[in-house]
Amino acid sequence: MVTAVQNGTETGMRELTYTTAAREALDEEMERNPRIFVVGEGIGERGGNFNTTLGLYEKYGPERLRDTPIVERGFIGMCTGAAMTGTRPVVDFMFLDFALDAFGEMVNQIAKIQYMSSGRLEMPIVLRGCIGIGGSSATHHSGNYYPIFAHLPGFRVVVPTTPRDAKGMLKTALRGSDPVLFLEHKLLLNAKGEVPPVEADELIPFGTAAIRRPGTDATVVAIGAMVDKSVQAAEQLSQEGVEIEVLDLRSIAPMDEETILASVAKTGRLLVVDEDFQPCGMGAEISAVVMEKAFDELDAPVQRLNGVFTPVPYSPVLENAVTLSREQILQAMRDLMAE
Amino acid sequence: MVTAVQNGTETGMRELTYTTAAREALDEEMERNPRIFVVGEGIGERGGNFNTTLGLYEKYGPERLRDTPIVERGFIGMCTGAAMTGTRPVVDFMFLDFALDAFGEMVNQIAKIQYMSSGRLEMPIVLRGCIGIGGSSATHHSGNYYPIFAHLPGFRVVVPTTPRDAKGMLKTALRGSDPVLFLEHKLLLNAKGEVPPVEADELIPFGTAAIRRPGTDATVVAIGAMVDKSVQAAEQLSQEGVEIEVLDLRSIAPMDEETILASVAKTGRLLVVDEDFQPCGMGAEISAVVMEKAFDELDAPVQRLNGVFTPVPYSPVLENAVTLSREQILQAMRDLMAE
Amino acid sequence: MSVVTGGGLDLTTEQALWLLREMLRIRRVEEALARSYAQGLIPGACHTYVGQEAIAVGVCAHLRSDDVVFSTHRGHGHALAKGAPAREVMAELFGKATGVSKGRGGSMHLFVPEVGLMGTTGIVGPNILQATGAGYSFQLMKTDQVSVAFFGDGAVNNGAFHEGVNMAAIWALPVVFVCENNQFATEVPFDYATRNTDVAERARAYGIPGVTVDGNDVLAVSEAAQAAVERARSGGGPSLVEGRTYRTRPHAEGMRDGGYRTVEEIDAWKQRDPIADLEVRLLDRGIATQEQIDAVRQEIEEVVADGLEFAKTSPYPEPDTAALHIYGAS
Amino acid sequence: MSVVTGGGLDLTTEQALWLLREMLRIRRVEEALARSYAQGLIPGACHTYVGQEAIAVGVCAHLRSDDVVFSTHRGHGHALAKGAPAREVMAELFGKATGVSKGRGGSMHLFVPEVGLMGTTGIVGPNILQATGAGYSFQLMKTDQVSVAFFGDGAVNNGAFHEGVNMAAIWALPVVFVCENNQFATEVPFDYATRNTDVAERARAYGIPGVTVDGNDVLAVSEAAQAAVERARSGGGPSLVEGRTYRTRPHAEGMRDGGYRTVEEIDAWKQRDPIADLEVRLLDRGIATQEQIDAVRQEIEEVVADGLEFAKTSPYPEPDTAALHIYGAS
Ligand SMILES: Cc1ncc(C[n+]2csc(CCOP(=O)(O)OP(=O)(O)O)c2C)c(N)n1
Ligand SMILES: Cc1ncc(C[n+]2csc(CCOP(=O)(O)OP(=O)(O)O)c2C)c(N)n1
Ligand SMILES: [Mg+2]
Ligand SMILES: [Mg+2]
Repeated sequence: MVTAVQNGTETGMRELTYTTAAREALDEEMERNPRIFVVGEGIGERGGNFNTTLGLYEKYGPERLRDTPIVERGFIGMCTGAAMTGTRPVVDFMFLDFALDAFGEMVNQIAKIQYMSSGRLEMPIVLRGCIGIGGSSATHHSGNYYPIFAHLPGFRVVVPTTPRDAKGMLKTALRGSDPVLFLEHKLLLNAKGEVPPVEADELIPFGTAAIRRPGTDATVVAIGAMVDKSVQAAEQLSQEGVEIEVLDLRSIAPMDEETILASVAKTGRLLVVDEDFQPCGMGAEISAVVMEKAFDELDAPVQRLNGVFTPVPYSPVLENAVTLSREQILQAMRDLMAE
Repeated sequence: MVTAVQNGTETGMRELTYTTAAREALDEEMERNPRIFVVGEGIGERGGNFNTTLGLYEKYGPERLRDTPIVERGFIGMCTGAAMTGTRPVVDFMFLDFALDAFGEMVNQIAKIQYMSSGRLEMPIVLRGCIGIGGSSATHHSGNYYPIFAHLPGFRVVVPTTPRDAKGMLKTALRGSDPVLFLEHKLLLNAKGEVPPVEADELIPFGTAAIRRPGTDATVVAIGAMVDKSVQAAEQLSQEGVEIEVLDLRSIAPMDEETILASVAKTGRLLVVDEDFQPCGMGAEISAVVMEKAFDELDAPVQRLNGVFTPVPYSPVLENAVTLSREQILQAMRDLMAE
Repeated sequence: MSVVTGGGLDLTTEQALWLLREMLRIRRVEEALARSYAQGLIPGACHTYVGQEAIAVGVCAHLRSDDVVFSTHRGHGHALAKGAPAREVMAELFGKATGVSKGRGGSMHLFVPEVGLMGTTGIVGPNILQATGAGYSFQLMKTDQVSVAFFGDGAVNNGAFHEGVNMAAIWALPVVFVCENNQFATEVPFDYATRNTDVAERARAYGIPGVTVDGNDVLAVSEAAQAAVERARSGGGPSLVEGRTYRTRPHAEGMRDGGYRTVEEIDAWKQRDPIADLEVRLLDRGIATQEQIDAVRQEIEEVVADGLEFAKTSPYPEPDTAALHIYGAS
Repeated sequence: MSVVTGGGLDLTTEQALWLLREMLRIRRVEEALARSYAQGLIPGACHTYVGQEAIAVGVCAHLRSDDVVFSTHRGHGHALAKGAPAREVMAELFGKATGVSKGRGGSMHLFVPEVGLMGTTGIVGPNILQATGAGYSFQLMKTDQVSVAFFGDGAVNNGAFHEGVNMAAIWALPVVFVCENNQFATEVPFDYATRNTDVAERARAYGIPGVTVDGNDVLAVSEAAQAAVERARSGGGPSLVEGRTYRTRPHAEGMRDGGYRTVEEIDAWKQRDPIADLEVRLLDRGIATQEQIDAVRQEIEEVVADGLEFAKTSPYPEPDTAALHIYGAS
């Protein structure tokens, strides 16, 4: 399994925002494949609530950039049928919270149709949109929910954290035949980063974690908006002579056990940092896998650091109180080292 | 935390089926509280697809036993509003697979309204129905899904396995103010067992696991239809001098960490047996909790035994292949002892 | 095969016998399945289509093999009318490797994409949305294929109907929505589940054409379907066709059939048998002879006997195939 | 307060001034919130009700405090008209502990069950179902309370509308469904999202009464609402009231308002201001004097000034309260 090395020495790199990079991926793939179309509320002329489709309507027209009524179940079910009949829908659902109204379609249909048809039908559908806590979005616009989809067979689930990954993973999603949840943390949308030139046509495979910071003393697996905070905390700890290896999980399903286990074999200590809820979450799965496959390598029990187990409140003071700060991550790293 | 002792020496015990016991609970509580009503398809005159309401329509009439159109989202959302305004709905959804169409209502509304209203509104709603693999029910009638609800704040989730628990836990559900998922494994519906007399008015609290078989050499936490199979496997192993303690998790959320940890402290070994999928499932959560809180007590890594990670097929041969047999559980127990 | 009925008058013999053959094929397969269920040969649910044959057949008469159908829990009839081999449908219910879904699906999960049967479903509703999506594909790809959703009266109250029909309407998708109004959803009467039992009239709410036909008259169904399919194929957008019908067997095999409806009512509907009705009319009008009809009957007996034998003797799937094809190849 | 309008003619002065006061209260609160948003004092979303005041006020005029309202993302107006204190609504948007939801909710999650405001929602649709459920409670408990759902044109295409209205219809629940047809869902025009923009006509599909009114005429709204509320209260079942209106501010504060509609269109609707319109009519008909109107205006200025001060100076919630009340006491 290959973990992408992003050493910045590559040529032709451009600095793009996360959203721009993802939109470039969509544009390139739409140009390449006339069967790709996008549905969602305001993704036509308006260019998407998060500018996910800005400029594409002018280029590809209303059939391929299809504004919808407010019918999340409807358009996701609709796209299921489209995917079964030779086209490749991209559902731009704005917030994953809204798409929960289509959960039955996702779980009973999208995830099962390749299986039920014994592989005679494909399900190349991309479900994309925002997750995450931030900006006082409150409880109907802040959900994460990815472990739910990791729990169920049939989905590919990714949470890219860099512009480069956003582009490369969206391109991968748009070439595969499986349903993909492509989840964009709202606090990362405007983050900037280097993206290879268009000619590179880079596809970043699913099932690979990325090493964001090498280290030898402990491993941190972080997800989404927690990756940068964890890297920052690790840098700080580095000044004290402790070198933490930070992995960006980025592919939730399939999960890159190999890279995690290799890192734990090296460090003997593991902390999973996830803004999402703890019970039956990604940290639980990673902890259980390490328990099963690397018990003897552990110098200390695997620890989990999660957002508070509560619906997400609105007031900045409260919102802050339920998410994870760099300081909390740092403290958890120290605690792990002290074990 | 009390784990129910069911030693069979109590007086006035009656042998009832699981469904009859649960129906008795519903009947008693409906008699006690005129604000309880039931909705679902065919739960009126017909008495429910699984006889959950047999005879109650005659007793309580159509307003309290309300047949519905096929609108799972609709009636679950409807009952949300009812629960907010002073009544106590029981949603009899037949198969949990169907209720996924109401996932948005459950997650965004039911689970959050007590919180969002700062406790000024209550959400006393019981969502009940079948889960589980069996009888060639195929992929739209065999789902388990409980870890999904355990992952999210706001729900109480129970999977009773005995008639006594079915009755006692349904009564608890019908007296609390929280939303409860009351999940009945289809293979247990006709199971018989001792149930205390009506006068006992027994309420079985949530958050307690039950020790189904005491033991000293290893702990097995089992869920739903796996409990009996695990007890059987443990009995068999007992003939070889190995004494396995079998816990029936029964309360998925809240989960009885205390009883699990106490058992692991005693045995040093743990296996979680769950028909449901492995990733981010109950076994993952239990494994992670034991990792965090009892790492030093472990003589071997915690193991998970789950159903195969696939949509559930129809043909008995295939259905068998994806569920867990007594033999597989026995083998997993042996493997655990051999670690 | 395309049947031009024009009130059922200018039907060719070949076309007429196709309608008869298909209805008989469904009827006899269902009867054989019902017997097999009673004998314990079918391990899971079995919802038969007996009594409703005219709808699947009348509609599918106008579909090409590259047109697509999205069906329900009561889908054997749609599968057969769309061209699924009887033996493979039967083998599927027996849970055999030779079944249309290789034994993975059973009664409620029939997949024969090769003939445009894109699936039946154990959940009420989704197929309406999926049919709409197939229409979207055809519009985007600029083919002249048509997509059909069959669904019961019970699905009409569901949000999937509302959302699906509306989308098809606003985008003028090539979809035909066929409601099989058999007046009950399991045991719940349609006139309990809605205050407006006129399904075709719902079309108004979405600004599309709607029509009600006698769902036990295959020629009437065929005529309405022809108009709707042609409209869809020629870019005229979706329509809603309601067939009023009745299932004369219980909701599913093994279920009781009392309480919610009377024996008299069932008997009255059995008198309106769409197959017998067609035979009489073909003979009356001289479109077919008794010999031709008998030959069809004989042919179907053989098909069903063969199918039953095939279902019984086919092997079960290999257990180690149970988790294949969850993800695609790429 | 119950207003009997009878075409707006037999309105008492007191009733008339209530309508005016409530509309003005909403307008001025919204304007203050919009300014506060621009000043960065409101951390999250803010959807104002400016231009649509006549609907909330015309409907709530007929509701008792034990009647209940289930509202949307655009819910400030409903909350205020139902009796929520302006200062607490404003404090909520400021994220303060003194807000109606103690700062947990913000614009889209206002809860004031004490006055029957059972919540606003960030998700389009659920409130329609919940209002139906409140109606179910009232029917079961045999009270004469009434439940109201307010929702936009955008919600009409959603399955929640279809399923909720149908349930209320078949069980004759005491519910009033009020559609605020402001012709856009965010930037998507209603006539793009459906081929039948006549919302009231949808009532036919469910067998209940439906009526369209000028949503910028508070007296017209009030008259229609009165009939619907009385029908519900007296056991006559649900109705659907459609108010045709327009929001004259952007979908949410901070959003651009161009592209999907013209400045001319917005200006034309601003001319049809429901507040100015009522004032003129009250003066014309001699129901209120300029002094009385001025007094109301003055009163509202004070309410809003007080509210703003309250919102600004109130404390933030304590961080350690962030996870309270997830589960109930019992
Ligand atoms: C979402 C969902 N809810 C409930 C069921 C259970 N169920 C299976 S068939 C059926 C009745 C369907 O009635 P109708 O749509 O009229 O079809 P019919 O059986 O009459 O052909 C019900 C309620 C289901 N399969 N899916
Ligand atoms: C289920 C869901 N989908 C999408 C959204 C995003 N959204 C918020 S308001 C809105 C438009 C609502 O339009 P309408 O119902 O007409 O109300 P209006 O804003 O015009 O008052 C949309 C699409 C949402 N909140 N919920
Ligand atoms: Mg029916
Ligand atoms: Mg609107």
